[in-house]
Amino acid sequence: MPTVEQAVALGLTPGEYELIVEKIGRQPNAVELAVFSLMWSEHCAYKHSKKLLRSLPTEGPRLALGPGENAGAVDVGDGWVVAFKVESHNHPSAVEPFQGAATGVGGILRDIFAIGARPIAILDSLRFGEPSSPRSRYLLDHAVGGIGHYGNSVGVPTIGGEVYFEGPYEQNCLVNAMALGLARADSLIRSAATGIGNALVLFGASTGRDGIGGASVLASAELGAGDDDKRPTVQVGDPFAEKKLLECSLELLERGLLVALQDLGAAGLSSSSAEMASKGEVGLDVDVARVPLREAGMEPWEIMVSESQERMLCVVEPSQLDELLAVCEKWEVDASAIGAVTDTRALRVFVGDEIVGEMPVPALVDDCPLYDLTVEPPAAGLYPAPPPVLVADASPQEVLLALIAAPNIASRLPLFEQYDSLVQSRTVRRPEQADAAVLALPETPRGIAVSIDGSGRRVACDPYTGAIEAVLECTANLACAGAEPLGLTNCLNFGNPEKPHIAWQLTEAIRGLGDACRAFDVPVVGGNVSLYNESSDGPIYPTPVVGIVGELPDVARAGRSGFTRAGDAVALAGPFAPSLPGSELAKLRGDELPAGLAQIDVAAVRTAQQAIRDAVRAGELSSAHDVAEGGLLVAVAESCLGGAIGATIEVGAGDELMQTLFGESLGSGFVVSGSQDALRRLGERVSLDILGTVGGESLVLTSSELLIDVTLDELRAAHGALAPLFA
Amino acid sequence: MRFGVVRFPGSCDDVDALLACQRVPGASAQLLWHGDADLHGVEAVVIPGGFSYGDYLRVGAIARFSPVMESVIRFAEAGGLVLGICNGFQVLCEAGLLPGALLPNVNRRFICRQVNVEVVRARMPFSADMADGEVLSIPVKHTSGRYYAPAAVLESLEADGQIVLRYAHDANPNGSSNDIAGVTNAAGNVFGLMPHPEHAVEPLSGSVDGLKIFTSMAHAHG
Amino acid sequence: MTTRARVLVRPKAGILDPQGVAVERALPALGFEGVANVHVGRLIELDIDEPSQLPAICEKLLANPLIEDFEIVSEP
Amino acid sequence: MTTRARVLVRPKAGILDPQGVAVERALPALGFEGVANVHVGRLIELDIDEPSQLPAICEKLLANPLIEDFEIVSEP
Ligand SMILES: Nc1ncnc2c1ncn2[C@@H]1O[C@H](COP(=O)(O)OP(=O)(O)O)[C@@H](O)[C@H]1O
Ligand SMILES: [Mg+2]
Repeated sequence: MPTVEQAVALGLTPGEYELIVEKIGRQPNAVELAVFSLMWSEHCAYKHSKKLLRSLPTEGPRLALGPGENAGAVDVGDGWVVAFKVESHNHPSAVEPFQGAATGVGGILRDIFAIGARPIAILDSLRFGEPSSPRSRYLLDHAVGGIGHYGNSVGVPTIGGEVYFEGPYEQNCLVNAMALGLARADSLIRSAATGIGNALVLFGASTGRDGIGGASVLASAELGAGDDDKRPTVQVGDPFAEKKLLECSLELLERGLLVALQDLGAAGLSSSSAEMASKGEVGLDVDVARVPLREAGMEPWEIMVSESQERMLCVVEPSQLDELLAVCEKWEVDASAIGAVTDTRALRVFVGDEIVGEMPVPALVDDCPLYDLTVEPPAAGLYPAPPPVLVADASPQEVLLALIAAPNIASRLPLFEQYDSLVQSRTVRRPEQADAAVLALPETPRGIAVSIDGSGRRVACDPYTGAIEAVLECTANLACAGAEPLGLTNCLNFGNPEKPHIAWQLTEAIRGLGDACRAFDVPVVGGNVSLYNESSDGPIYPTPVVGIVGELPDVARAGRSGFTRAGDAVALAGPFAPSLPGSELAKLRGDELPAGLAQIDVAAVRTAQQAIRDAVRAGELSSAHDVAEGGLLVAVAESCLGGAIGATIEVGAGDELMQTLFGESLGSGFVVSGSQDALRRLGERVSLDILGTVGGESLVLTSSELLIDVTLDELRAAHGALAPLFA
Repeated sequence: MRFGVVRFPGSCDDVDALLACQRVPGASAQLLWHGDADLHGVEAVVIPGGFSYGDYLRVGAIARFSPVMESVIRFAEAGGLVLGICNGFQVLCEAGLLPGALLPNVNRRFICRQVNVEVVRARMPFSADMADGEVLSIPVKHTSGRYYAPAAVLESLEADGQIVLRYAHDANPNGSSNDIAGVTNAAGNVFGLMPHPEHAVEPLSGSVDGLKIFTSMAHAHG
Repeated sequence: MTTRARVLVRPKAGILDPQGVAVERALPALGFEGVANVHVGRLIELDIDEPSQLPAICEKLLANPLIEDFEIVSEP
Repeated sequence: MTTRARVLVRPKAGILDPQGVAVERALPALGFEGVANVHVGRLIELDIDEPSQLPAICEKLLANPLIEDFEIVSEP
């Protein structure tokens, strides 16, 4: 029998161990303890976040599938739903960035097709230390390579994403991946195992020792010295196997052969079988002797917790088993019946006829204790001021060029060119064409738009307002494309929640997220939590990443972020109240993070975004681009670069000049261009200042005197600052 | 015109190619399963893009041995029109239906980019609807697209007019010899190219230049 | 003095080798039976002034020690 | 009887090998000087019942003779 000490080494507390003994009425054996330790890990049980997550709104008129299944989904009309979810693969990526990021993509794709949706898009959300650090460059290069390798090979376009570079991610990078899928509403499949006597079939890759201990060790422990001994657990992805698995799963579904379907993710067979049994309120018998193995001599507990990739589990009626196996054979996917649905409400593990573990399913899935957090706002700043890279008295032109070249603002083209954004022939707006990616839907003029956003530094300044800003920036991106938000997914990347200051960040951020969602009537359809993102240097910036899917009535009118027509008027629209503290310029100057951001009138922002969206949908605007990092002038410069055309603008003089030009308030300001008449009509619905005119080969700014005159070529050169990282 | 689009395990742009073929007026298109040697009477074969067999070992190396390829080889030898796009181009080179080979891009990375390609030789079966010197905007997306052939082969390709498409000035994304983007066999009935014409057939995508390759095939077939 | 050296990099035992699996699956279709345990790795050949540096180069650059083993072989 | 065999596949001389170039370029930054003529190829290891088939397997599948040379080495 394993000891309490071993249970603790597996990540359980002594109290949790006692509770397990109580629940099963005896001491757990090795198989049972391995399974419990994973099912009761932070990763599977959400024991430090579940209570908080319950405060998020999960109802909405267009909701098709809420949190709880492998992915959530929204109704996009004509009987179609779009499923989506974002998930973290931070710690595996810190250990082995190429495979970590690749398997992160593989995992989120399986969540999508596990509910019967065909994956149609991937987005990535990345955080690294400053690119001046060789380690950050290595992580960036390999994570991007891994995402591209997997997504490109499986034939799902990667249509968007985001990347930020900040010191606090130096030792703990973030790699979050989001996927979208398309399905007929009536053909979604659930993961609930039902039908006593039905067969349980494992199909896909064989099982090896990959990721053994991964879920409890890699996903829930702080990284630090001695990481090397965690390394043999690295999982390697095989996108070719995933592609076959995907096509095979969808064909099984189409032929009506599946009673239930579930992917194998963290904690492998343990969590997938326990979840299926729990949802169906049944028991499951699993014979590990029938699991195809890649390595000799694997122990039963190893088979139960292996995180080998590219595997699925399904329930099938015995009479249909042969047909199911034939479809798997056609796709060259190995499949084997490994067990059966029972009425025992227990997960029973067998080796042949011998029973080697028996655990009540409710104990595994529902009985892990949920903890209240001890919350305390920090008395002083948690994060050091960033190192200054720009002198305080730099001229507006110097500031503009420095910002345009700053790692957080420079063009992401060297990243997204490594991703296939076109496969599947739905892409209407690719990266850098619009603020949100836009996909056409089948057999209709309608389409969807999607964006993923979240600035950890802003959240570090003010977790409540920063989280609201993440939502607003995302909805602003959708508005610029002409899309109305339908549903939201999120990934909460935070430090150790057992520390009161981190607990405060988490609590405040979730409160902000919930308030923003309610203000926008957008339900949270699902998400993911990644805690303990800390290193010896301290915690990461608190980083809630928000992904929103919206709809457009007419994809042919999807918005563009770049100016398109010489002679158009340029305006700033929206209740934009820029401020410098916490801005990208403040970072370049090396300013301390402020304790708090300016409050936002969310209702006013929503009204403004609706006006922008309506104007885009009506075809009134030539371009629309939200004012984000770097402020107004950076947004104007981005619109120039996006359309390869200059602009001449004028702003009022005054003491506040730098704040006007470079101050930030995410999601509330928009740089729009169009005819004078169109902008006047927009001005009737939202506050709007005409700034100048589109045209020429330069960006020219005057404010009583000539302040800026830079050519497009100069801007383009500065904006290309990330290219050398991928030379 | 009845197009057949081959589907290997790991094909990704098969449905895209199918949809592109179906845009050709009067044409129909169907998928051809790799394990089925029967071409089901199609009048032209498209080997689509993707990562057949994961592109493991060497791009296109494993796919060329599938049952359907045996039939495609016979079909090509009998004069049938065969178009290979990206991974399909790689497969046709490996199968010996086209000269040369495709090597890893000079920058070793996957590149997804809209590029300009110049029509070097119009009025061929795959360029019937184009004019010499015309510039087409078509995306590339690949990791191994650097066309290579020994110097003597390159010379004869140039001399015999087998080079149909070249990357426009400064647009060579991968280091291909002589900026070659697409070549035919000596008989002119087998054509391989790295750019993806099936991703330039819909106005919403920004370009419809790629459709000309599919309509050319239909016209050449008569 | 320069030495020509050869480094073999192979997937670590137990680590998934998708390429090896794909090759093994393909061979019967080509009419070759009786081939098993196929593994695909990398071969690196180079000229080096100080061969004593080679193990360090392998660990830092040529192989990924998390998922790969390397072997340095001297030229015949 | 099964034989373990090793096949080395290398890019043909004269054809640009970007991987080799990349390795060569990366080394000085890691503090390793004096490395040149780096080439990256493939290593294939397999168990084979009839080793006499190996040359044919190499020519048909494991190497592309237009761009690659192969070498069959017996196990030590
Ligand atoms: N990591 C990434 N992967 C893929 N696309 C990215 C990534 N980062 C940024 N992009 C794309 O680059 C464009 C500009 O990114 P960004 O400046 O972050 O936009 P925004 O500020 O509007 O969110 C967008 O189209 C975005 O989807
Ligand atoms: Mg934006």
